[in-house]
This record gives sequence, C-alpha cells and structure tokens, in this order.
Amino acid sequence: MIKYIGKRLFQIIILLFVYVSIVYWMVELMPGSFVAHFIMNPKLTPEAKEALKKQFGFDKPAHIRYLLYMKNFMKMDLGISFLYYPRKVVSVIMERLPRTLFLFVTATIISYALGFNLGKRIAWRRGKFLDTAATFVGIVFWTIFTPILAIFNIWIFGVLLKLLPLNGFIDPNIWRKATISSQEIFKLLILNGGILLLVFAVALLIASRLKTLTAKKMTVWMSLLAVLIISFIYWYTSGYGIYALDILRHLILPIFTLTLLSFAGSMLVMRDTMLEIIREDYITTAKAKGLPDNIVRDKHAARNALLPLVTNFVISLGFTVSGGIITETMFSWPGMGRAYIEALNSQDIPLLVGLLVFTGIFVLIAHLVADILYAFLDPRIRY
Amino acid sequence: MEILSVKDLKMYYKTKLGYVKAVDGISFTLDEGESMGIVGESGCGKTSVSMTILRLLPENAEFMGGKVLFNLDGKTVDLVSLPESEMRRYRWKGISMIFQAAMNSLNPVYKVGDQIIEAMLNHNPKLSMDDAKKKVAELFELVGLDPRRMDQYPHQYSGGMKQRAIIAMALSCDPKIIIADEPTTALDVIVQDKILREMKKIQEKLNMSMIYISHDIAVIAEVSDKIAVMYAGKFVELADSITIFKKPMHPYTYGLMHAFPSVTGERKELTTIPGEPINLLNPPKGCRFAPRCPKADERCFSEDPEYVEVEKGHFVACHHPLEVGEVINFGE
Amino acid sequence: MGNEKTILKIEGLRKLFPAERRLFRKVRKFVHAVDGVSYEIREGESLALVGESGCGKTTTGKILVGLYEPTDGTVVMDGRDVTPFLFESYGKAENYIRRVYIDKFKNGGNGNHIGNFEEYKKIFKDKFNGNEREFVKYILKDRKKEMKNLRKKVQMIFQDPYESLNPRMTIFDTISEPLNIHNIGNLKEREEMVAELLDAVGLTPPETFMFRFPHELSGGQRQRVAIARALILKPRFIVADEPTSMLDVSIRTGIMKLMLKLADEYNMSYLYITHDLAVARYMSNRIAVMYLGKIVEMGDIEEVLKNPAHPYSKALLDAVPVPDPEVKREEPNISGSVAKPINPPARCRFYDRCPYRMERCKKDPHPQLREIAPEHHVACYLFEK
Amino acid sequence: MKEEVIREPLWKIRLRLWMRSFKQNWELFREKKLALFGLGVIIFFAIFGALYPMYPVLMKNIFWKDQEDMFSAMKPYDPIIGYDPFIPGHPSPPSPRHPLGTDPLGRDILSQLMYSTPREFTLGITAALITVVIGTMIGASSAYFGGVVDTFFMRLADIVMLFPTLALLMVLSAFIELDLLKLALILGFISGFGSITIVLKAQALTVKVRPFIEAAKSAGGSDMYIIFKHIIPNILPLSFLYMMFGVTSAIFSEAVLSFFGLVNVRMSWGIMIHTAESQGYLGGEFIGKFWWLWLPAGASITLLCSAFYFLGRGLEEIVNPRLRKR
Repeated sequence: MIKYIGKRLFQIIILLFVYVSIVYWMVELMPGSFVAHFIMNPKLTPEAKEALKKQFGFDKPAHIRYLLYMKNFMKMDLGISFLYYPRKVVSVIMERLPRTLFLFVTATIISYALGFNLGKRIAWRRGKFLDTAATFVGIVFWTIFTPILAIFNIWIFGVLLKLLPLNGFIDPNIWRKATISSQEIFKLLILNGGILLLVFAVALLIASRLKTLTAKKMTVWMSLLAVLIISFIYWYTSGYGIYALDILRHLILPIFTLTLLSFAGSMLVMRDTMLEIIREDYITTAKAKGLPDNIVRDKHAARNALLPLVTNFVISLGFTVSGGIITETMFSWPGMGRAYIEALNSQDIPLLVGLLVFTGIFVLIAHLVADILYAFLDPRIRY
Repeated sequence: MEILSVKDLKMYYKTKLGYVKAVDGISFTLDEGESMGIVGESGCGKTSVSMTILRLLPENAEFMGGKVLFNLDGKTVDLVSLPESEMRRYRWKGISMIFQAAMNSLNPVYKVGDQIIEAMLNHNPKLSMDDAKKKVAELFELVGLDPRRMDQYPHQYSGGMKQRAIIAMALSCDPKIIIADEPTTALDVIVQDKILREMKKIQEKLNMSMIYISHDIAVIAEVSDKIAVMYAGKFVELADSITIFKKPMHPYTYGLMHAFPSVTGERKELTTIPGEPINLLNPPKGCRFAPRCPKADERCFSEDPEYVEVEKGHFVACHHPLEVGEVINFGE
Repeated sequence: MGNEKTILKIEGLRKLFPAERRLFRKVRKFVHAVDGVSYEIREGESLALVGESGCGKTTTGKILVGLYEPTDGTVVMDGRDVTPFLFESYGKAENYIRRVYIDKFKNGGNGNHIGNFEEYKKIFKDKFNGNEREFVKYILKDRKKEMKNLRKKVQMIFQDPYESLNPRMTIFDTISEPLNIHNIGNLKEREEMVAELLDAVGLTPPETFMFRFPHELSGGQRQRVAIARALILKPRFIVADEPTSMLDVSIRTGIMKLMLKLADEYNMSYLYITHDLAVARYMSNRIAVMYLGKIVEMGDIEEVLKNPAHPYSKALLDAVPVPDPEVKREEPNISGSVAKPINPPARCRFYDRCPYRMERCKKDPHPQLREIAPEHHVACYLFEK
Repeated sequence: MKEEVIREPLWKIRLRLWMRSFKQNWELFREKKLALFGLGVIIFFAIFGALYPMYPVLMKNIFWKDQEDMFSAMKPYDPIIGYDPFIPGHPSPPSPRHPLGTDPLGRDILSQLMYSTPREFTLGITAALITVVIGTMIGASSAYFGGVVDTFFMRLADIVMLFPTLALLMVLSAFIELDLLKLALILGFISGFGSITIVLKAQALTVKVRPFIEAAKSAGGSDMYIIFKHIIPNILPLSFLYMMFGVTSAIFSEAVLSFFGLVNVRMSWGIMIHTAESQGYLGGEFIGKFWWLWLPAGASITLLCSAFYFLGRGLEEIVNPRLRKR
C-alpha cells in the first residue's frame, strides 16, 4: 500500500511538472504582454518601469523566466500578481479560496448525496415513472445553460418572492456596525462546517462498529444534533450570529443553483452502475436469502455501486478549488472563478498561471485520495 | 413424506414478440431426504424452474398457473399465491439455493462469514453474534473449509472454496430443500468430484431434500435418486435414476444417454440428435421434440403428448414410448 | 515407432509470463505456463492435450498458431525448423538462431532433432564462411512471408463459439477473412469456396447462411462457422481448443463427428485441447496429460486410459463422473488444489499433491518422460529404478 | 458447386443488411420515450433553422408592404445590422411585427434565434465528430498496442483532464481569434484527448481480448487490419453515442464563451444573452421585465443541449451492453 502511494506520488509529481510547464508556456505565449497592460501606464517614470520590469523578471529571456518560475514553484512561490500589486499570488488565492471552497464543497456534498439516493432508487425501479421523471428533470438541469438557471433563480427567489438577497457576499447595511471583518466570520463559519463534517465522519466510523441498525442511526443523528446545538449556542452568545446569518443567507441561492446543476451527474452515474450491478449473481443470492428489498438495494447493490461514485466525488471535490466561473460571476461571489476572469481581463499572467497551477495540484491530490479511498472501499484491490 | 409438490406449473416470459414459454406445465413431487436431478440443455427452462419455485423472477415473468405446495412442519402452503413479504420467510429457511455461477454469488465487498451470518440473522433476529459465528464455524467444518477463513473476502478464495462457502451458506438456515443449479459446471473435474461427494454426504447426514439441475447427465446420475429430463419447457420423462438409464422411454432421453462418449468400456459410435432445440418463443403445437425425433408421425406434430405415469414412479410424455431394449437410429 | 511422417515436432517448448509488472527493473517472478514440453504429431493422427484449467494446454496451442512467442524451445514443422519465424522482433529471432545454431556449430552441440540442422550447418560453413550476421540475415530474410505461410498451415478453433466470431461481420465475411488477408482469389472464387465449405460443415443450403450475422445462429451453427473459417486455407494441422465444451450434449456429438470426418477428407491432424477425457478418447489416437506446464504422461490413448501410470492421470481418470447410477467410482487419490506455477521450485511439479511422494521427488528436479511400455511414457520417479 | 451462389452484387446485399439492422435498432429506439423527445426537438430546431431565409420575406409581405424602401434600408429582420425605426423604444416587447421582441440595439430577436440555429448545429456536430474520430483512433490503438503507446496517450489524457475546461478555453480565447470553425476544432481536440478516449479505450480493451481478434491474428491479419476491421467496428456504436454527448458539450461551451464575449462570432445564442447582459438588462428588477432578451436564447441553448443528451442516453441504453435490459 505504502509502496503504491509512493509510486503514485512519483507519477503525480511528474504529471504536475508537465502540467505546470504547459500552463506556463501557454500563458506566456499569450499576445498582448505585461508590458502593454501594466508598464505602459503613463504615470510611471521610466526608472520605475525598469524597476518593475526587473522585479517581475521581464528583463530576462523567456526560458530563464520559466526556469526561475519552476524554481519558485517548488518553494510554492507563485510570484506577484500584477492586478493586486504588490500582493503575492498565493495570498490572493488564499483570500479567495475559503469563499469558493465553502460554497462549492457544500454544493458538491449536497448534490452527491442527492444524486446517490435518487440514482439508487431510480435504477431499482427502472423504466417506472420515477425513473423517467427523475432522468428527465436531471438531464434538463444538467444541460441547462448555467447563466439562465442563475438568472431564473435570482428572479424567482430574489425578485419575485424577495426571500433571499440577489447576489454578493454580504449585505453592507448589516455590517456597518460590525467590529469584525467578514473574512474572520467566514473563517469561523468554515471552522464550524469543518467540525460538523469531522464529527459526522467520526460518528459514521463508530456506527460502522455498532451492531444494530437503530444504534447506528442514533449515533449519527445524535452527534450531529449535538454539534448543531453547540454551534448555535456559540453563535448566539458571541453576538456574531447576525453576521454569520447574513453570509449564510447569501450562500443559499448559489448553493441551491449549483446543486440543481450538478446532482444529475452523480445520479446518472449511480443509476448506470446500479443497473450493471443489479444483474450480478450476488444480488439474486441476496434476494434468495430472503432479505427485504430495501436491504438488498442499499446494502448489497448500492454499496458496490458506490465505488465509481466515490471516485467521481473526490475528483470533483478537487475541482471545487477552481470554483465556477459562471456561477460566481452571476452571483457576484468573489471567489476563485471570478479571479480567473479578472486575471484574464487584466492580463495578470502570474495570477492566471497561479490559479491554473493551484487547481492542477488539488485535482492531482484528489486523484491520489480517490485511489486510496478506493482501496479501502473495495477489498479486492490491494496495491 | 412429501415435502414439495409442484403441480402443472407454468411461467412465461412476456416479450415484445410474444410469450417465451420457459416453464410450461411441470409437475413433480419431492420426498423428504430425496434427491432429484433435472437434466436438460441450455435454454430448456431448467433454471427458470428453480427461479419460479423461489419466485426470484425478472419483471417480465408471468405466472400462468399451477401450484407449488411446500410442506413446512406439517403445514402446507402454496408458494405461488403467497404475498411477497410472506414468501421472503420461506426463502433460504424453507428452500435455499446454490446458483449457477457460484463464483459470482458472493458479494465481493463483504467478508464471507458476514454474508452467511446476514442470512441467519435475517431469519432469526434473536440469534446472538457469537452463536452465529459458532454456527458458521461448524458449517465451514462440515463443507471442508478452514473456519479461520470466514473473516476473508471472497476474492481470497479459490473457485472450489467459493463453491464450498456457498454450500455452507445454503445450509445456514437449516433449509428443508436445497436447489443446486449447475453447482459444479465451472470447476475442474477433480474439484467437481470432491464437491459432489461432499454434497452427497451432507445431504445424507442431514436428511435433506435436494434438487440438482445440470446439463451433464453424468453428474446428475451420480447424485440423484430420481431424474427428470427436461426439453423445451416441459418434462419429457421422469423416473428413478436406474430406471431412466436402463429403460428410457422417451426418444430424447435415449438420445442423451447415447450422446456421451465414455472413458471406460467399449469405444462405441455416438448418437447425434439432428437439428437444434426449438425456440421457446411461440412454440408450434404438438410434441416439441417432434421435429428432431425419428419416430415422429403426424399425430406428434398436431397433438401434444400427455405427461402420464406409465408405471409406478415413471412418467413420460410421448406418443410412441420406446420398448425396453429398442434401438433407435437418429440418422445423420 | 510408426513410420508415418511427422508433421509437427515440438522440443522443449517453454513459455514464461511475467507475474509482476515492474518499471525499469528486471522481472523476477514468472508464471511457468509451459515448461519444457515435447511431443510430436504424425500425419493423419490426432493428439489430445488433457489437463485442468491453468495447466498450460491452451498456451501450448496458441504458441503453435503464432499468438504467443515461445520463450524457449523448437517447433519443427514438416521437417523444418520454423521457430525463428514465430518471434515478432528480429532481435529475438536472431538470439534464437545464435543460441540454437551458431553456438552449436562452433562448440559442436547436437541438433539432430531439428530436421534442417545439418543443412544449415553446411550453409553456414560453405556459403557464409562463418559470418554470423550474414547467416542470420539469410535465414530471416523472408520471415514475414514465412510466418504467413506458416499461418496457412496451422489454424485454430476456439472454445467459445459466441465470442470467436465478430458480431459485426456476416458469416461470409468471417469465413472469407483469411482469403482476404492472404489475398487469395477474386470475389467470385471466394464466394464459391465459402459456399463449398459451408456445405461441408453442414450448414446447408449455403446461401441462406452466408449473409447472416452470428447472433442469428445457434451455438452449434456458430461453431460450424468457426470450423469453416479454420479450414478455408486448407491447413495441414488444426489446434482445437475445447471446441465442444460450451455446446450442449445433443449438438456436441454432431460437431465431434464433423471434425473427425473433415480430418479424414482434408487429410489434417488435430491438436485437440480438452479437459474431458471421454471427449479426448473419442477424438484422438494419442494423449498427453499436462500438469502445471509439464507433460506427466503421454502415449496411445487406449493404453493410457486403461493403465494410467502417473498418480495425477489416475486421479483425473477417477474423477470423471460416469453416466451410470449403478457404478460406484473410487475416490480420486489426490489432495489440495492447483496453484499457479510462479517460479516453481526445482522438484516434481506434482509433489505437493502426490499421495505417493518420496524423498527423492523433493530433492531431484522434475522427472523426465520415460517409456514404460510401448507407446506409453510417464514422467514419475515411481517408474525409475 | 458450379452454379452461381450469389445472384446479387455484394453491395446490394450489404445495403439490405444495413437497412434491416437499422430497422431493428429503430424498433428498440422507439421504446425510449426520452430519446424520442430529444430527436423531436433536434428535428424541430433543424427545421426552425432551415426556415430562416423565409422569415424576412414573410414579414416584409405582411407589415412592410408600403415601406419597401425603408425595409431595404434598415433591414429590420437582419440579425446583426437590422433596426426597426417604427418602434418607439428598444428593447421592445414581443409584438406582431417582432414575435419575440427586439434587443437593445433594435434587432429582431426571432431572426437572431433562427439565424444562429444552423451555426450551432455546425459547431456542435463538427466538434463532436473531431472528438469521436480522435477518441476512437487513440482508444483503439492504445488498447490494442498497450505498452508505451498506451502510457503516452493515457498520461496525455490525464493532463488534459487536469485543466478546468472553461478556464482553459478562456485562456485560449485570449490568443486565438475564436471563430466558429476554430472553436469547433479546439473543442473537438480538447475533449478528444480527454475522458472519451478513456471510455472508448476501456471498451476497446474488452473487444481486444475476445477470441475473434485472436482468430484474425492467427489467420495472419496485420495490426492495422485488426484495428480497423475488428476493433473499431465494434466500438463504433459507442463512439457514435458519445458524439451526441459531444454535441451537447460543444454547444454549451460555445454559449458560455459567447456569453462572456470571448468568441469572435457575429451572432449566436450565447451572444444574444451577452448583449442583454452587457447592456445591463439582467440585473435585479430588469430580469423579469425584459424576459424576451434572455429567455428565448437561453431556452434554445438548453433545449438543444438537452435534446442531444437525451438522444445520447437513449442510444446508450441500446448500444451499451452494460445498460441493456436482460
């Protein structure tokens, strides 16, 4: 196992270097360079221009800059952003990342949970009304033009029903008197969410050791409830509750939209895998053992069909760091996706490369995690 | 004592082109401790018979009539008319099954022992885990597996071991009847021989009833007290195994007996039954074997022969049953 | 020994498959699928290769039709060494020639089992004056063509009739494919040849079958098509890999009879690979029993089946179910189960399962085949003084 | 066998066989209601797009009979430069003169919609065709040869799949003037080296191990012969169905890029929404008020994308052995 991980890591590092090089050269070759967009600023003196050029390394030929970049890349230094000069690219990303992660990880988890449940049900009742209806609705949302869905949701929930804020991250009216920055609150929120996930995972682990079904269910639900109550007490007593609530309110619409957009993907994968597994002989055996239908479905079929879905899930978790360009634009959510657009529009090469590289790293890590997880879920695989 | 009695059982698969008459009027009885073999070629519906008895059928299957009377502890129930939730109680506890592709009958992600325990707990929720484990260990000993292997996953087993585990699983709820559908087809001869001997021994020891299903008449002959020969959805002949070998009455049975080369004895000329088995989708009327039968006449093509008891315990469905010692020539 | 002509002679055939995948490093674990197998097939005679699954019988067959490269050993066909043409790469073929010919020419080894050894020796000495590279080039100059010729002579019939026909090709396309590949005849002639063969394998009338797809045919009919495909190049020799094991009994005998009839008509020999001793007895004159890559017993089939000598053959014979409820068979005297031969230790392969094992069986390498009766060879220390 | 065996030319027989199998597949296909729906929508859009040239002629004869000069000067139904001077303010809501209203520049929405349709089809099908050709060839050869060839292409696919597609396309759009054809090429290439190759390779692997490949090999077939004659025909149905999914993703990507104004196309469904957005008609209260600016184009994109997807899913249930009913 450790040998396997080592081997994979080695492969991944090579892949990463190739990827970073491709990204670097692709962006480097973009027409309209840094000079045109940044240094041509008439307010700068010639000396200042030279200094800037030197600082960004543009006095050196391209291949030297590439080598320098790779050297810095190994130290996880992705350079300085043009747009947010003089902030480092890494620090820009670190500011954007939590917002994107909170939004997209939540949406991904919800949509996979939904997709998994729907998928196993519609596969079990293949060809019935539920199957057709869920497939139809799923595919329509899966292929819907994303801006349209966002517009639609904003219109219905924001404009017509006036339930939720239209877009943005916070509502300035509420935050006028705040003694704490939105970023701080947000970090606390993420911490809270993280604890919730952690407790959930631990509870699941404990539940898997327990014998009866009721005990399993109780463990999971009780621990979740406990965390929720404790969090509630914390937010209430600290007085930050109102701010946190504001952020959460801004989150609902984008999460809802994202979930609608992507649940069909996992649902259809689940359905297809289930259909394949239902034909296996061990499903017939399980039925012949006299097990009730839903146990055969959940314990025997869905458990096996889970494997490809888990891979998909982990890899899409990796992709969440890149955010969604469309969604973030439509909801004016200042995350990674928006950063892509900003970097592109202002020819901020270091930021653009940084964003792409960062995404690549996370996706590769996700691949590795998926492989390891697969080995845990499937006893047949021993590396 | 009669434990299972199947009366004129009919089960068709509905397709776009019509009904596939996979089980078309089958009757037999099975006594306690008796073993019966069903022999037939692929596609003749022999697997459908077992699936019909246990009601493990795909959605397009339709019962067209008949009864499956099952006698459990002096109470007789008709499995066909039982509601699904009731039926579930009879599966495994009343009748358990060893499947055709036993290699794939174990769920790859659960430990073998746990899969057996699951079946036991399902039928007896009060059973404690320790007792269940003890029972599994006993079963493993019985089928010749190392009890320590129950915490292993199926992929760590060899083909023969998997088959033994399946047998242990089939025995786990002390069923009255075990249906073994091609239990040794995928195995090599030596392993096959061992498993068959094991099964025979266990059956005698526990006084269970068995139904063996196979295409291999030699395998059936080794383990069964009586043998039913199935052709195109129907039983064409049923008798105790010695009778069926010594005086087969149906031309198809005769053809099957003489189609096997043998390792010992004279090197004899083999019989070839000409033609192909008929399609079960909308079969023509008359005897279904008639197109391949050298003895067929007009009556065979127009009138379905009745399945009658010609002597005690010897049923045959043929207009022109063979005399003892009659030789028929199927031609080339 | 009979005085019939030997068509095929195999000498020390070995095939190792790597049992692990390693990057940049030498593979150390091998599955010894076929490990030093030798036999010969004479004209008009068939040899049955019998054994349990995983004993290497199929691998042996596939080497003969050029689907696998041999690791070692020599294949002589019609008195001519064809091994150099079985290798895909020039380098491996060259290695073989150096090892089997040139080294022996120099150091004086024995190559009498190879029909053309003396001839090559002469060529090497006289024509090339000992120039190794030129000699190798000369032998391998037509190796692509030689391989094609070889393929015409040896054909294979596969086990699974459902899988061995391309589902997207009509019967005509399938059967005429070898003609297509070897560029034989025009369309008209091909049609005639296919029709003739369909007739010969009992798919009559041919025109009703020619333009059907495999899924419209039953298993037996498909196997007939597969036989027709193997026959169309008029091979001398056919490797039949369990052609009847997937078929129903009532169909099976028809196919077996057909194969016997065709062997007679087309003057072919079979290497009949099967796990079923009864089928082997029906189909062939001689038998070779394989166990984990080695032949443990070989000889006339009646003789071997009547007096099996090797403990494994005995067990195999005892395990065959008899279609007679009154016969009570003996229990096969064997324990354990087959294990994959990955780097097997240098002792008798059957040692772990043998009921008669002795100290010697453990210490000495796997025993050689030894003639214990006319036309009866056994590889077992029980029969050595 | 002296008499002629086959009395018809071979191509005729093959054509008949092909027709028969087409009919059989159509029977299967007909049962898939969702796929039929998809096919219906595709046919609708095809007709809709084909009718484009008739639209201005029709409108001219109804509403512009008296103002022929004005009509030819202003070209009120031209999707790109048209303007209707008789309407007080643009964008104007749907009216008999403009069944779907006009955009902020006074152009007819319906004519934009119709004009773009054939272009969307061309783009989608071209891109998908490229994807599938690449995917099939690479998948088949990488499965057949294995080893270095396989490793190379699979690692390449790994790298391609590392890119967030949209971001990559945006970067590319910065230094390539993306017209429809170039966009189709790029989209086709990127997805051709991505996940489709892996799926097709997996399928080719299952074909590769089947004995008929060995039979062809032992008959002496060369590698290329086996790949083209045996492997590719057997994965072709799957390729064809992935083409449908390819069309969906190509049309979708084009719409997104247009929406961000990154494609150098004069008119497309995405650009219609882009126009509305850049003029500020997609904010807050305006959304509902000016629905005709975004809804027709958005609905068209969604409908056509999902139609191809439905078609693909329907075909998948027929073609893909994994999903077939027992």
